[in-house]
Amino acid sequence: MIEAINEAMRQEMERDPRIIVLGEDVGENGGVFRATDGLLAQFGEGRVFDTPLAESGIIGTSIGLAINGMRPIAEIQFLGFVYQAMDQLAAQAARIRFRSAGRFSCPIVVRSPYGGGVRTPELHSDALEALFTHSPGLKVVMPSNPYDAKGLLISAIRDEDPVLFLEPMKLYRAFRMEVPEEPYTIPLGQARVVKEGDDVTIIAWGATVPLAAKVAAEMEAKGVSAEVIDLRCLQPLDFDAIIASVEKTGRVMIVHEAVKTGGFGAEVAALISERALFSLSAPIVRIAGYDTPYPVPSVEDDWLPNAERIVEGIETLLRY
Amino acid sequence: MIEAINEAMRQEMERDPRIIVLGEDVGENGGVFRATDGLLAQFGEGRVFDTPLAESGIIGTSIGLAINGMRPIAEIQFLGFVYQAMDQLAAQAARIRFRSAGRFSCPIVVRSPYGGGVRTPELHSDALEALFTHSPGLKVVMPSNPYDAKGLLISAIRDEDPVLFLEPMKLYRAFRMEVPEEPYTIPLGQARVVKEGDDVTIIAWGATVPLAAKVAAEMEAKGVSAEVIDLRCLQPLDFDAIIASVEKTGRVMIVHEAVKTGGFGAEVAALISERALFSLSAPIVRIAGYDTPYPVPSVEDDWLPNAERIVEGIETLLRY
Amino acid sequence: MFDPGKLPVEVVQILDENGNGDERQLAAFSDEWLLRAYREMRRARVIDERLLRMQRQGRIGTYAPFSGQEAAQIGSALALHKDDWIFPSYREVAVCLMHGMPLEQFFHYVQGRLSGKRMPEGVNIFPTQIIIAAQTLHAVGCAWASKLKGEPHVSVAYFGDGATSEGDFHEAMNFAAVYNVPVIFFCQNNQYAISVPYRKQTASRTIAQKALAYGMKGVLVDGNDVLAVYETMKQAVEAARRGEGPMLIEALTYRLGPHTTADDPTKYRRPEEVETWRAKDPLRRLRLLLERRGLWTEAQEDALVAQVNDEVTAAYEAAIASKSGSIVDVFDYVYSEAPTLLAEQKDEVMRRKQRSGVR
Amino acid sequence: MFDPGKLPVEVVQILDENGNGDERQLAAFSDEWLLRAYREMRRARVIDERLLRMQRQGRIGTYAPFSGQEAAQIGSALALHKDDWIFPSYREVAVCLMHGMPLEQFFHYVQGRLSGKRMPEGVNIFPTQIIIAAQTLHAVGCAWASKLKGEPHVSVAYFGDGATSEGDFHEAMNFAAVYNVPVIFFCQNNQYAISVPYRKQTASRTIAQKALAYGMKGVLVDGNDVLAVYETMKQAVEAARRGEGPMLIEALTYRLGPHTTADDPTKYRRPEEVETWRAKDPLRRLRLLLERRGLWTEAQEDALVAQVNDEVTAAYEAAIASKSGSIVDVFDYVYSEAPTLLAEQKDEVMRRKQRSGVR
Ligand SMILES: Cc1ncc(C[n+]2csc(CCOP(=O)(O)OP(=O)(O)O)c2C)c(N)n1
Ligand SMILES: Cc1ncc(C[n+]2csc(CCOP(=O)(O)OP(=O)(O)O)c2C)c(N)n1
Ligand SMILES: [Mg+2]
Ligand SMILES: [Mg+2]
Repeated sequence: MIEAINEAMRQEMERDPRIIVLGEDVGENGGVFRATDGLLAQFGEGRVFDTPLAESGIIGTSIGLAINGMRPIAEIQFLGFVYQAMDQLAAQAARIRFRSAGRFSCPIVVRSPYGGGVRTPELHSDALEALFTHSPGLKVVMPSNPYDAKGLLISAIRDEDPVLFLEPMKLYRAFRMEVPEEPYTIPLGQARVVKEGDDVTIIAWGATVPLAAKVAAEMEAKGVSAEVIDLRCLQPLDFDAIIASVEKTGRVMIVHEAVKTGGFGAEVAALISERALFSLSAPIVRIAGYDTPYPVPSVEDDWLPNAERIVEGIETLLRY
Repeated sequence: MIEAINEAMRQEMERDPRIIVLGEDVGENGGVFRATDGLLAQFGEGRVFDTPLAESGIIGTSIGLAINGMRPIAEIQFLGFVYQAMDQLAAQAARIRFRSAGRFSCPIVVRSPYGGGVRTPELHSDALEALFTHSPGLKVVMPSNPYDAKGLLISAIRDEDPVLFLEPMKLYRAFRMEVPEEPYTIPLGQARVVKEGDDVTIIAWGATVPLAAKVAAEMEAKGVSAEVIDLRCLQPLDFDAIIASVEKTGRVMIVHEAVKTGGFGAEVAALISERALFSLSAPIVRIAGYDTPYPVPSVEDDWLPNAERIVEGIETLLRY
Repeated sequence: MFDPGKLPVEVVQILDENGNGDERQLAAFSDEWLLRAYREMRRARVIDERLLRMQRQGRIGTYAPFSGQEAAQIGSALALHKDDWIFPSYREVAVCLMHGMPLEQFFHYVQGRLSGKRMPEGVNIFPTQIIIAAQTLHAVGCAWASKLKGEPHVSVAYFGDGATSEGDFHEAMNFAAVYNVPVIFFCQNNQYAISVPYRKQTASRTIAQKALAYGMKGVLVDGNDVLAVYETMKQAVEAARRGEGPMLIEALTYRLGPHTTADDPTKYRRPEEVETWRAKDPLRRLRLLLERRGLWTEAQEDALVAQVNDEVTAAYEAAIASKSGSIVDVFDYVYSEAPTLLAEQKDEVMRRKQRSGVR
Repeated sequence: MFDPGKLPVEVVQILDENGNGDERQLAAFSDEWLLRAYREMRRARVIDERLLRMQRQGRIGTYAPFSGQEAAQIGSALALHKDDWIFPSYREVAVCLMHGMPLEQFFHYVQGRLSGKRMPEGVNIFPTQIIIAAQTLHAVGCAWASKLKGEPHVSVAYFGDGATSEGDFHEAMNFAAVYNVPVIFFCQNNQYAISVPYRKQTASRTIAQKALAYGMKGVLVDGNDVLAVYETMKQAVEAARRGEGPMLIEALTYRLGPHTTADDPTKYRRPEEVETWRAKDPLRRLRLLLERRGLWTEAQEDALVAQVNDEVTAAYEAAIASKSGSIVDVFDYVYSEAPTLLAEQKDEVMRRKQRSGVR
């Protein structure tokens, strides 16, 4: 996946000279995960910038760059550090169009690795997407595989609105997958049915998609037909895809890494209970991080949604 | 309500010399809403501090004060400015206990006015409680009347955890209500049934409670019996009170000022669809701010939940 | 040891409180220029006073007056080119008017209309910033873009003494110096952040010296001396245009009125203090100079005041007469295209509007 | 005009790279003190090297080595009293060990156990901060509390060159100076923030001069000279204890190893640069002095190294042998008392644990 992300940026930078890349360690070092590897060498010091260590500064200057004609791709080194830039993201970038009644727009992409399972220190694994889906004006994209990552990132870069592009760190090197060499786009706001099924709908995004898909495949052998939907984008949200599946299966599970309370899963469940209540034959199940700070490496696997918990959840759903 | 808040602080400061008050303009000026009026005069420069203009600084130093034995009450002048302190609140204060495996705790109270309807400039009216209910380690309290404000604030001050105390600006001077002179507490995590009813449950907190109560009273005349629940605290949440009412009425409306998507209403709806699904005889209705930045004064009354929208929502619920 | 007690402090001043100055320095300013500066400052003061009054009458919403700061605002704005970019806070009304904001638009703004937020195309003023110091970073980014594009424009961040305490100010100064971009940090030190006086805001003797933390140059200027402000700003702007990078300017001034119309300054400052500063009024000293040179009369003054008053009335009436936006418009400025769920909300609102008729 | 180009820059140094120094200044340090400083630095280096090796062997998690920075860490920690407060980042392992952190506990930490987060009662070290510069504000608050309570303790914020770019550093410096609290800002300028070199971090020639922005004193010290660091720190701490307020100390040093075990420094710096700094090694120069004075022999060195190696092995084994916590514990440290919904989650986890047996 990391190569797909790198390629998307490289190809877009070749296409559009207004695109620049900035962030901590994105230059010489090529990013702590090598997402920006080679970009400095190819595009030079006028396009790729190692910034001082200041997240609000990175996003705040990106806004100024964007309103004056550039197309910045900013990196927040780990999503846990985004709290430092909350004002610039949620109160500034998100509201530029509104604040200027359309005179200015703010086409920036903020990339950031997120998610657990890789034994990081504190605040390197938090899934904080729900802070941004509650911030109108921002788009939130969360790919789950290399193919989508490339197509969605290119779309994000070409989008006229600020896009938060959250990359599941655990999946950076988890795949061998052929990704088309030429640039391509995937529209923001279209979910993908990963696997069709009739008994249960599993809704996931980012890091939990491969997990859900794996469990669904295993359940198939046990005679349970689970449909897996990868939202890909939380804002805009492909609500039709959700409803269509819920109407078919009547049983819904939502799986995300963020802490449960107030996670985006709550919004999905609320929307379903608002618009497809009578299609439900079982209570909605959310499998999510527990309502604690992201824990220490030695116990994180028990904290994160895992196969055991998903199977349990499916069993619960099928009991109805 | 502002007097009740002032009195709670004054009485607690008299009781406990470790309590100090800090924030922008809380000293000489007594706060932009006069919440801290008279405190500097009574307690002196060693207890009440006008701080430099820096929200992260206010919360960050409060943390240091708290771990070294003080009990700071910090003011964020308007909740829209809290974005600047997100890291210190959600990643620092909230996690001190966890990060030190219980060695340290962080008993601070962060007071902040929030909410609309009073013709403020941009970012002075945002309801951002959902950012904090998604941040484990924080408690979130939102009073809706002077009596509760005093009792809840005293509880918050005595609490061992960091508490965000959000005061509906619009209600600061909206009441004439007798409040007991002596100090009293209201436990954090207990909802209040504002009005009993059988047909519909209206769940609200903070600024929308009096509105919901007013509409409910009017509907009574039209033969609709609405139960109104004031959550008072979002974290800890009195979930039993919600379930009890839902089981009785089967029809639920949630009313909050925050933008709808990802608001705390989503969590309440999700919890209900998880635990009381089969008690529901109608889809859950959420009346909330629209999914836009908080708008300009000239149109804010049409943006906020209002009586018209609540009545519409009740009618929808009763159609089932 | 870096000891702040040992830093020499100089204040740039050309025209003193009584309108006197070094003749050689004064000679650099043409009569025309002096008249223009005075006229603009007087216009600004009249507008400010009218707005304050209109707010008291309930005709406009909360307003943050700038009386006392005209020299800082007009002097700095006069040194700019139309293509330069301005990043104002709520108090830079005079700057914005000088830089092309139509007065009528400002009335839309203070009446809380969405239309008040849209600067006309070609006017390079960023929307008024409410979050203290957040605009300083935008100015740096904008200047950075100018540099990358090879355009000669300068960006100016306007902010107050209080703003220097925010983390964003610090990050902006640091980025600006590291990337050596053409941005001017223009601080109006009006001695107060709402009720908080300078000495509680920072232990630094001046704001200008804060530039040293970033390897940047800082200048302290008498902010009530429009000549000194203009001259300082012009040099900074020219240096930035030549690629010499950013500069911090501290204009020492005073907010004669309340913080905003919602504020009662008698809670936190004594009338004597205000009087001391009234004696340093920026308009008074320039008028004394003009009068001494025989360039200005009471009659001219009265004519100008009357003319500006008419201008204000006309702008106000035009604003009132124009159609006020409705809640429906709000949905159009969130994304380039409204996502489905947002479009549904817009429909809901439109249905409700139609049903209840235009309100 | 405040011109950073005109600031005189001095570096405090007592012992030069070859272990020489002004004899009068050296006379202030007893043999005992010199031996202690050397032993502590050597101990720290051995521990650091062992930890690095153990990480490569997969015995512990990600680790941020500090080799090269021993003089800065040990020298500053030696100047503190046990009751003083320390607010470290991830790299201050030597500081924490000096200030009372048991080595075994650090193994719990790097093995990613919850128990690794709990300092023993009475050890005034705040949990390791991951968010760059966030701890500087906590240190200021803590010092402020000491001042309010009339206690003589000093708080020390430790951080790196990169941290000075964050808004929190700025706000902390400003609050500290405004309230004149007993806090020391101790910056180890090790030339890099991960891969970003000093010159890309700030355009300021020194970090010490950043103090001027806050009306605070700043000192630049040779961070590889343990004598100079100790002396500078001692003076700052004593001044703070006397109520003279905060100070910023910049210790000029170098990170000889990678940023963390996940980092490959050859991507961004040349070996020659590292070699230049190896010649300035803080241990080497003090050892030269000790040897010249006949205070230290190869045999003593070997014995010390062997002893510390045994200490490390013992601590590691004790950590391994002690029971590892489980997911269940996590729920106990969120609130003083778990709210209902959280308690339910804990129950769910316990049920699952029981069902699947102890894993
Ligand atoms: C981040 C933030 N914090 C607090 C406020 C509230 N506030 C509005 S103006 C002001 C004082 C600003 O002082 P200064 O920067 O000196 O500018 P002045 O008003 O004097 O022009 C404060 C505290 C705000 N708007 N934004
Ligand atoms: C707020 C924040 N941003 C980014 C990071 C990622 N990060 C960890 S260490 C580091 C470099 C820190 O450099 P410096 O302050 O010089 O300390 P050093 O590592 O050199 O000791 C960065 C960017 C972080 N931990 N926190
Ligand atoms: Mg001011
Ligand atoms: Mg460093």
